[in-house]
Amino acid sequence: MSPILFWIFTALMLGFGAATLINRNPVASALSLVVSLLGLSALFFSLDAYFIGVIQILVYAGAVMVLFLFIIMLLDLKAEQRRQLSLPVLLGGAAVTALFVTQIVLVVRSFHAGNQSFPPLASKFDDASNIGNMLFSHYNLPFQVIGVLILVASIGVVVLSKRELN
Amino acid sequence: MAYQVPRPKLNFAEKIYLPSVIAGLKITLGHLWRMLRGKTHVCMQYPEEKWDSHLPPHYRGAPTLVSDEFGRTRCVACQLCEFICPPRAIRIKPGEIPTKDKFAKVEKFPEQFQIDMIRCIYCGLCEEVCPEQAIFLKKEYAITGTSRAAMMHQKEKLIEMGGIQPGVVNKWNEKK
Amino acid sequence: MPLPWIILFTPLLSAVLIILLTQRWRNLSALISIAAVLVSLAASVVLFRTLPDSSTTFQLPWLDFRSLGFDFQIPIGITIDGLSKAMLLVVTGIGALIHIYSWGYMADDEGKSRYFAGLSLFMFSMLGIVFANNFLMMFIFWELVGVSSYILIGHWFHKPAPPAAANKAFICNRIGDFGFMLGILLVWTAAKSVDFATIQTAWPTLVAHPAFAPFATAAALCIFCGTVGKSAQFPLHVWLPDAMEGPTPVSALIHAATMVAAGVYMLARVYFVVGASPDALQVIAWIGTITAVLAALMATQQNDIKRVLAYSTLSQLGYMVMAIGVASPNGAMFHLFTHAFFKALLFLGAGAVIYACHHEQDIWRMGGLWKKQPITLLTFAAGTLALMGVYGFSGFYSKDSILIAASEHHPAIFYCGLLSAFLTAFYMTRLFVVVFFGKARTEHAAHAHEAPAVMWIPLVLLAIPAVAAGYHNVISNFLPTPVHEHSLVPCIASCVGLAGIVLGFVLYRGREKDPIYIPLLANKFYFDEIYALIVWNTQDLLARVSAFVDRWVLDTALVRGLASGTWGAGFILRFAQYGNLQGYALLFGAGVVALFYFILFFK
Amino acid sequence: MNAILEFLHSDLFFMIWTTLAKSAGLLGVVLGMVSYTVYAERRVSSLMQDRLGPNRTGFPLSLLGFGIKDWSPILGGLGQPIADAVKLLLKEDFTPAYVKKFYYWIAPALGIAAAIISLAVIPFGSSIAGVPMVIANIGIGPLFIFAISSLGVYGIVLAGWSANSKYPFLGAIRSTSQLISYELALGLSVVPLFLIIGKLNLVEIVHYQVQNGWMLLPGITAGKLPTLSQIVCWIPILISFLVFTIAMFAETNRLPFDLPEAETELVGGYHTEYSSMKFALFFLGEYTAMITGSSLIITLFLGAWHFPGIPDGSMAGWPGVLWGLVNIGVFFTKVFAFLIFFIFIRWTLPRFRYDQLMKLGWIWLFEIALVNIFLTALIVAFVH
Amino acid sequence: MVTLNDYLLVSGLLFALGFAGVLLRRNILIIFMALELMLNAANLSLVAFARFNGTNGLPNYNGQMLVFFIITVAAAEVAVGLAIIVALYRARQTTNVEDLNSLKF
Repeated sequence: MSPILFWIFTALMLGFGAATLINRNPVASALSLVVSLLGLSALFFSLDAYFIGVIQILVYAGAVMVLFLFIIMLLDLKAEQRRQLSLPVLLGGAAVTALFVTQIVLVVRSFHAGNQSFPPLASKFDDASNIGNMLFSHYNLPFQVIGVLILVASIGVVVLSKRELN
Repeated sequence: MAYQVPRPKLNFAEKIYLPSVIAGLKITLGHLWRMLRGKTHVCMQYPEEKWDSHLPPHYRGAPTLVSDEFGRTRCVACQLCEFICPPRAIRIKPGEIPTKDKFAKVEKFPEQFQIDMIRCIYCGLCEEVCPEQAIFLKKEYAITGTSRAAMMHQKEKLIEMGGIQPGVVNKWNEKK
Repeated sequence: MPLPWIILFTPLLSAVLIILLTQRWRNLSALISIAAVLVSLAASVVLFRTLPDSSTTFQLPWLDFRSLGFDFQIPIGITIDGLSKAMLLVVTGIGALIHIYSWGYMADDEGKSRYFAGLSLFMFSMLGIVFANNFLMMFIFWELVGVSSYILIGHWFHKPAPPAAANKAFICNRIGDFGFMLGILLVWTAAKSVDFATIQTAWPTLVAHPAFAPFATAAALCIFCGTVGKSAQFPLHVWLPDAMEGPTPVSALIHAATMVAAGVYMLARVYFVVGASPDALQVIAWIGTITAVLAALMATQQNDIKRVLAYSTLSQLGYMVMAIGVASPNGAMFHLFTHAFFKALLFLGAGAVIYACHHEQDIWRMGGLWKKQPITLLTFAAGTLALMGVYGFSGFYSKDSILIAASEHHPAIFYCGLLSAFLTAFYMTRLFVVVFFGKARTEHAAHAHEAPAVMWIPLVLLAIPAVAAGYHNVISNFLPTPVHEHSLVPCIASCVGLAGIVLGFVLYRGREKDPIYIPLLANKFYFDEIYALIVWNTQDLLARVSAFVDRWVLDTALVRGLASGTWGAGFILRFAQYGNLQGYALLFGAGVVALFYFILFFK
Repeated sequence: MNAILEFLHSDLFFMIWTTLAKSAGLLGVVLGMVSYTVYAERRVSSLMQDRLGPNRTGFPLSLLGFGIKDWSPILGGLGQPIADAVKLLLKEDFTPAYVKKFYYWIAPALGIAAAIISLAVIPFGSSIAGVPMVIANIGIGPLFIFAISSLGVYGIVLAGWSANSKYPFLGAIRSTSQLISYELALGLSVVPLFLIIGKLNLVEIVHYQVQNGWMLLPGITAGKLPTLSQIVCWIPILISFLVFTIAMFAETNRLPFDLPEAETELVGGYHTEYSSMKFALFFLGEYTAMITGSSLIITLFLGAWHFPGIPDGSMAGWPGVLWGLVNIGVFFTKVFAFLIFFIFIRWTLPRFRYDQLMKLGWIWLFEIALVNIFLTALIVAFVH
Repeated sequence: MVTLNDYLLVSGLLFALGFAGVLLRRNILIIFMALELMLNAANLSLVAFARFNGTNGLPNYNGQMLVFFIITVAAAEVAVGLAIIVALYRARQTTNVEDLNSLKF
């Protein structure tokens, strides 16, 4: 993928990621997050991870964020009032984040192996069937554990969202 | 007390819905097929075919003002119709007849007579109430216009639509 | 599908069918069960006729530990040899008759389906023991027999006594089974296998080593523990009489052909282990002898018809164990074989009597039944004579073969055997005279009538082998019994038996109540009371100790100490919990960043 | 200058302009098809109900010099879609005062965008002059379509929520839960197909069908009888087809499942507060989704552009181009036939109750699809 | 040319964004979204590494499998988390974390 597209999608992702945090209206935040995630999945496509990219859209954009929207609408959250941020929290948060960013930049700059270009790929390979083979052979146990996890989660959700907990 | 609606117990064929889907399709496609073969009696194609000759005698079309055989309006501007009209569609501005006039006995005539056909509900109360039998609901049904003004039937239009209704009328009866 | 699998799994199939599907149709359940056991019987007969006498084994792979790195595997296997074939016929044959008899006896029972499911399960378990070709499989079916006997004895669970009896039976069995399990583990440790054939070849070489002898004795005795529990030998014999609380056909099944016989069968099956240790044999012989004599003594003072028979079973089992102990497993199996028939006959006959007297079991409330129940009388008489060991009846031959073996082994054992034979004749005469002769002592007895055909036909069918099973040309088809050209022992035994019969007649003819009363015997040597006392005291002591430990060690030191320690620590630490989520997140994040810095730049 | 010329001759430029041309062509065809589907719907429904339907707004042939009045029954009404479009465009675009404006404006666009984007991976023809007739030939076509169509929910949710009115909101909630529920059945029902074919690429699925007969009609191949395994596989495919079709009806909010609109209960569902072109966008979106769904069904089950006896467009020269065009024609004919089927169903069946809808989705279709997967897995393992 | 380091940097920035969101926002729903951002940042670097460590013309699918599992677990996590938030909202009528401070001494 050309660098132009990469930077476009990166900008999209980071920009809307920031918008998620800046917007005071929760619905706007959620929608920004959707766009940010779409940008992320475009980056996945750029890394030839088509299956993961599509799953990302399907699960995150198609299901998870709809759930978020639903909850926001269900709770009828209004835009937050502009609040006075307490100074220590603001300073502390900003400082820790800044430290973290500098750290990331430093680490990445010192990682020289990562400056090579990506290895070439075969012209044609079947992403989905490779992942499927892997999933049902080598990762079979985690896969089934995940299945149980989802079952437990769905039961948990039903129990939690009952009005009266006896 | 909540009333529990008894739900019929469905058997398997009814539960999977498909047989009823097919049965329904059979009906609708049957209609379609008959229609395509021209076997169905289709409703009247309005602008080309009209129903005028079959209109029943009691058909209530647009209200009009009738004239006698000498071209005189019967209305005496008594404003009963204006009073009775449910949607207040009728506006009458009565005018005095000069005393030396031949018909001075009647005293008034409609200087302005206007029916708002956007409001009119074709109830026929005006016809019912008119003491002079001046308003009749004729069989006109295609009342159209391109502006609001065109839908305000003025006196002239009403008289023109009313046409001639022969017969002795109270108003001209010398003996009364 | 090979025949043995059909024999083994048909009863299981029937049990499963009844439990899962036909619980609501009681007669259908009974029919399924009866059909299953008849199929098993037919297959057994075919098997008996067709398969060669030599030992044949079918195997299915089952537990395989080789994938886990152990050179060890346990197949599910089937042994077919003379021993198992004979046992097979006994189990399925008597089982079939008891099934049919149950059809009549349990006709009006509410839990008929449950009962027949239990019977089928019991048949399955017992057949499994018969077929087992390794210790593990035998142990599993051994436990299954315990479970199914628990179900059957406690069949009338709404009454107070049967569940208690079932519990008692089960617990006593557990004690024996624990020893059995230890024995299996010991054998396994030594022979590195649980397979009978493998052990059989390995054991002699092992025993040849002198240092191994104590170990072999220990293994043999532990395995014998299983027999003590299951076949109700001397210290653990208390469950068997109580187990009479179950339905009478169940008693017949347990006593005659299946459960108690399992212990003896097991000893005969693993005789290569048991017989390899003379010390162990000695212990076994004496345990058997003590059981035989004690039980016979107890039987003389019982008034319940089924209990008399139960103690006589105990006594006969003592005989069989004694036979094993005097190194005559074939004699034991011979007696097991004949005993199975006449004891089943006696129990079913007793059942017919009880049924006729409206579930009255006290012999002193019966009497004069010989006119009312001629068929029962005749068949019962056949069984009684066989049990006494009267010449010409099957018991004579089998008992004599044991006594001959005992006389060759140890005179004391032989005399005890004679004593018990005398007592047997005495108490059976007492029973027979009191029940069938004299005047009717109650209304029920006076209006008794013959049992229905479904009940008396099995009696007649059983009476035939009860008489004939001992003849040499009959039994040699089934078991390799030695022909004893010995005339002295049978003569003595017959005389002793005759003495018992005469004494019984003299004492009990025409009596309205028991002329002798020996409290020690009537109360079964106070075994139950002694056990209760022991258990009581031990329990009391344990309870005191554990109460002390609980109060001072657990409660005070551990629980309260920990609690107050935790509380104190929590009191100090809770000042760190100031309730602001983001504050926590901030600290957490700062910590992570600091950690990264430390790892990346200072290390 | 040279660089530009070189670029103009490069493969990249070729790819770009062919893709653009294909997109434009497909979009034109599909949007035209949408408007005429609306017309067909009105005509067919009226024919089924013993009416005539719109037969007036014809092409003004008399202006072109044709004075033949007798053509009006044939061409009459064919101008109706144009008239509708003009009407919708010219109507007053009314925005109620209490709506949340931004979301109110963006919702219709989201609604139609999802439907149109999914068209990108559908192979609507074989190839013309070596250019494959699919806009984006990616390896996971069906997944892509499911992913994108799951984004269509946003349009509905936002429309319902931003309208700030109870009926649209109820409609949106119903619609969303319906879409999410039936997406499961939709996705699961086609898994058997992929198990049998072993590919997720739509183009390869079509090629498989060209060689082995259509999935639903394995007998249709050039001179080949269906093999035993094909016949055995046909059972799960039939189940798959039924479940997929039903779920597709629900996904496109078509009539046995048009709970979100449910005029008698919810006025107009999530687009109650919309008018003019914004309403038209929802309308277009719905019909585009229908076309996408039908195309997917045609592609997966009914052989896409293949028809026995018609060669594909791979041969050189003008016959190739011609056959390529014919293939495209076959594809759209099939799609149109399926759309007509959609219409038949819509005007035949009454609406489900909401609990029935949910029950059908979760208890029947979902389970049937799951069981069908296991069945197919067994068949594939033992027969195929 | 886009290199692995570019992806890593972008992933780190996205993570930092999510991190800042968790630290600075007051609405628990937004904090939850910020958590999702952080998860996705991790996904991005995983996929980038999977592509970078590819062999034989194929990406290294182990990394992609991990992403697959992360997405699945995240979906379950979101469902449970949102249910908890709804329960919380019912009990306290607020989604502001500063008002949810009853769990303290």
